[in-house]
Amino acid sequence: MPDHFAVPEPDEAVKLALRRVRETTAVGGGSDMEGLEFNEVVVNMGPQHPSTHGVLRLVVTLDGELVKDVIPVIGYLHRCKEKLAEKRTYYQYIPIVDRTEYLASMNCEWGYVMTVEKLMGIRPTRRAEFIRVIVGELMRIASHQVAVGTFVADLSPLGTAMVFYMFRDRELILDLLEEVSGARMMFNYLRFGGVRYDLPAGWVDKCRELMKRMPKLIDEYEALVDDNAIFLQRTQGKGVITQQDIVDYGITGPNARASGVPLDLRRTRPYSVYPELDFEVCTAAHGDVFDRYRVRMDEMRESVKIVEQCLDMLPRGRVQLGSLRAPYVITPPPGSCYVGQENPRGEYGTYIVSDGSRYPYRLKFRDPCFCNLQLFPKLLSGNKIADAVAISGSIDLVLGGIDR
Amino acid sequence: MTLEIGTVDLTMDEIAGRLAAAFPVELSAVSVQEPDTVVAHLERTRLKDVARRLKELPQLAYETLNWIAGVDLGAQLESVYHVYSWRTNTYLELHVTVPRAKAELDTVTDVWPAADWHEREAWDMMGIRYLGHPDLRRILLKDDFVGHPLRKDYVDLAENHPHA
Amino acid sequence: MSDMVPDRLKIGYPKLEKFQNPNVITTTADFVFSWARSNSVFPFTYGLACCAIEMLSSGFARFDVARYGMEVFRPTPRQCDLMIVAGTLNEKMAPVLKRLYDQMAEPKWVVSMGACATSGGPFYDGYNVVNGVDKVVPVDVYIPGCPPRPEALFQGLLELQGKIRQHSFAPVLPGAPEDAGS
Amino acid sequence: MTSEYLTNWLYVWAFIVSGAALVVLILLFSKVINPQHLTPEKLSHYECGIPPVGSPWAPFAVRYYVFALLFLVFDVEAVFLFPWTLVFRTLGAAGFVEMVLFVLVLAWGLLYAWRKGALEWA
Repeated sequence: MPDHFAVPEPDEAVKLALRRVRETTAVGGGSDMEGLEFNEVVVNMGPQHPSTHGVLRLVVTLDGELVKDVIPVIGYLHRCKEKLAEKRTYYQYIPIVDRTEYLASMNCEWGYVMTVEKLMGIRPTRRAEFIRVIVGELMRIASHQVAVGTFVADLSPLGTAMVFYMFRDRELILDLLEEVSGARMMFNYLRFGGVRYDLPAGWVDKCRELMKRMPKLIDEYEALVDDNAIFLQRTQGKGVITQQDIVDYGITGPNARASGVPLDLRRTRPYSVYPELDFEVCTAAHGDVFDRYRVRMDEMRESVKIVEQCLDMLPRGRVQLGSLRAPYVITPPPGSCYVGQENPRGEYGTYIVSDGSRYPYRLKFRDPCFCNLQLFPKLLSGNKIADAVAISGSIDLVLGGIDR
Repeated sequence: MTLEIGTVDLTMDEIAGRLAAAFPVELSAVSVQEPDTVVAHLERTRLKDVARRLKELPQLAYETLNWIAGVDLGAQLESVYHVYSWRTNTYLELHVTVPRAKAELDTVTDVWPAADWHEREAWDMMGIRYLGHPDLRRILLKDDFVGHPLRKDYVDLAENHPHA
Repeated sequence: MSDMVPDRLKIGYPKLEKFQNPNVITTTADFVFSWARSNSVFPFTYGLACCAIEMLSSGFARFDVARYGMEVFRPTPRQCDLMIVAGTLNEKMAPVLKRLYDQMAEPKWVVSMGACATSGGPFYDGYNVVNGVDKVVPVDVYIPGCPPRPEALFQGLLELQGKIRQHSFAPVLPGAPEDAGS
Repeated sequence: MTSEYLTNWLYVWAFIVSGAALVVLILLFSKVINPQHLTPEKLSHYECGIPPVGSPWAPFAVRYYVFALLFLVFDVEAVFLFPWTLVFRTLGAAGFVEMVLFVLVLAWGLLYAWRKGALEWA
């Protein structure tokens, strides 16, 4: 076995892992393989790995099948978005915000646009608020479909059938969003004070018809997997997030609600027209992998209800403050502010410091997955690898947001 | 303990008044930013014990750290702490300024464990060193990246682009 | 499709000939193998960013990349011969891309999907972004779009199939024009 | 008489030789049409694109051996089942009962391994 290649220097994370392994073996820890330099194996579940759903790298310390320690390494998709904010005007920056969390780009735009509106002290027109809620909730369903689909696809053979169902229905939603904004994934649709286009003719009926079908489709997903023995055995009781973790690490979104904490910014920090809509915050009790799946499925149903209510209450009127040819260079007054918004993965918001010029002075993203990912060492250690894959899939990470 | 949100309902001015009373010396320029944030400047050397006492305030316990942002104010660097109080369901934004030459601050990871990665990111991007941090490495950039890119005076060096 | 292929790779002789006896067909080994290769390309799941989601949804029911024989997405570089770089490449990921490209088995091709992989896209002036994958690995087909629709990805893949059909496995003798140090 | 006996053995040898020849041919064939371009990076083992940590020939947990053993037993059982299905009609009831006994014995072995906890990891 040719063993003499010049293997380049391991990087910091691997050195840290090897140092920890030496400490445990020095004190006699590790497994029962005596007389070996390392009792545990350090391996990279690297940036290119089918189960990490993106370019996340986990330096995993293994004792046979058991995961002893995990060191997440991120930055493989760092695209300098916060530095680019200083070179783009406020309008030019909207497409970049789309690409932070690329599975829910409409909600990301909403987070950014709300912060700038608060900075400028303007409020969008009422019709635009309703359109934003409709489009945002449609995006939430599509994002949950991808998240739950790829997570279940890793677990059981039935999961691959489920991911096919989910992507088939996601295409229906993307058709609707494409008719509204012209793009399938990167919409660039929201503006400061409203939305760029009004809903096309006949769109409301099409959307209402799809929302009528949606609950049946969601029942189809659940019928596939809910009573599947493999799926239940692999998800129940695994990777429990306690309420202390939520307080310590700032976990938000479905991962927090699955542990029984009713933290949903649409209710705890009402924005836009959510106070007028009635929907419940879906929570579950145990906070294990199955409950996170359960909360996401319930949230899809809630989003359907929200969209239907908004379609009924859709008022008439203009969709953008001022003329459609809005001034494309805005200069908000100096100052700084932060607005958090309920993204499918948690609290997503931008903190903008403006110095009165047309470029943001400093822009910081508060990304839910960045905070949720901090829990991995605590969550994955002590499980078998197969469970670690299930747990990391259920946390639902999007690396575009984590690496910014 | 099941977490409730917003059990204590105080108006923003009461919260600001209470905070100003609790930390007369350390906090300055306490102001209210509608609808839910108290903004305050914090003296650099008192960061650690203010953080600890903030977490234990009887009714205003700021138990969760939302995020830390490093901001370059030209002459000084600023580390903005954004903490959340579950009981009053409000935010507190602490601005801590640090001289540009000696950009060092005490770590708050022992008070809010969430600060671990946020401080590493502020170190990586802005170059604010957090003393006592368990594992202060670069988080987003390569280990051998030179400089801190989000500083206004960051010059794009060729050695940061081996694959230019 | 075939005008895009450089002349040196063009196979000039007739592909299929029929002799008087109707049951005998002659062709060349090049044609048969490259035809078989072009219709059963195994792509490498190398999704980086948003384009990866479009690549993913092109593999499912509505767009169905299986029509072109490419639906078997392999996660390991050993078992695949087409690397679709879908997303933004940054400095930290470039050595990983180079190592994965080296570990792929010959003959291998690279498709650069999306504006980010082709030239850095909307993040071209980022301090950490590599402006284009061709600075790291030789690219065969570039696909514009941000993200390109699955149909645009398929057009790129069809262009690639045309290029694969021109591939010849005759040994390149050192010093011959084709042996440009490849 | 002996020649007829020999010809029977001839079939067995023909079967073995053609099997081996097939394997060798396929391997040789792929060597011919594939361009070989062996570089050190290509031969280094794959670890998700990161320089590999340690050598792949490092020792690993002994429990994997138990799983490998169990797999081997039931794989061989499957090998015996396939020819049986071909001649299933001609054997009649006796053949069927024979095979059921065979499967039961192995199932008993699996049950024993299961109870002894060989299938559990820790």
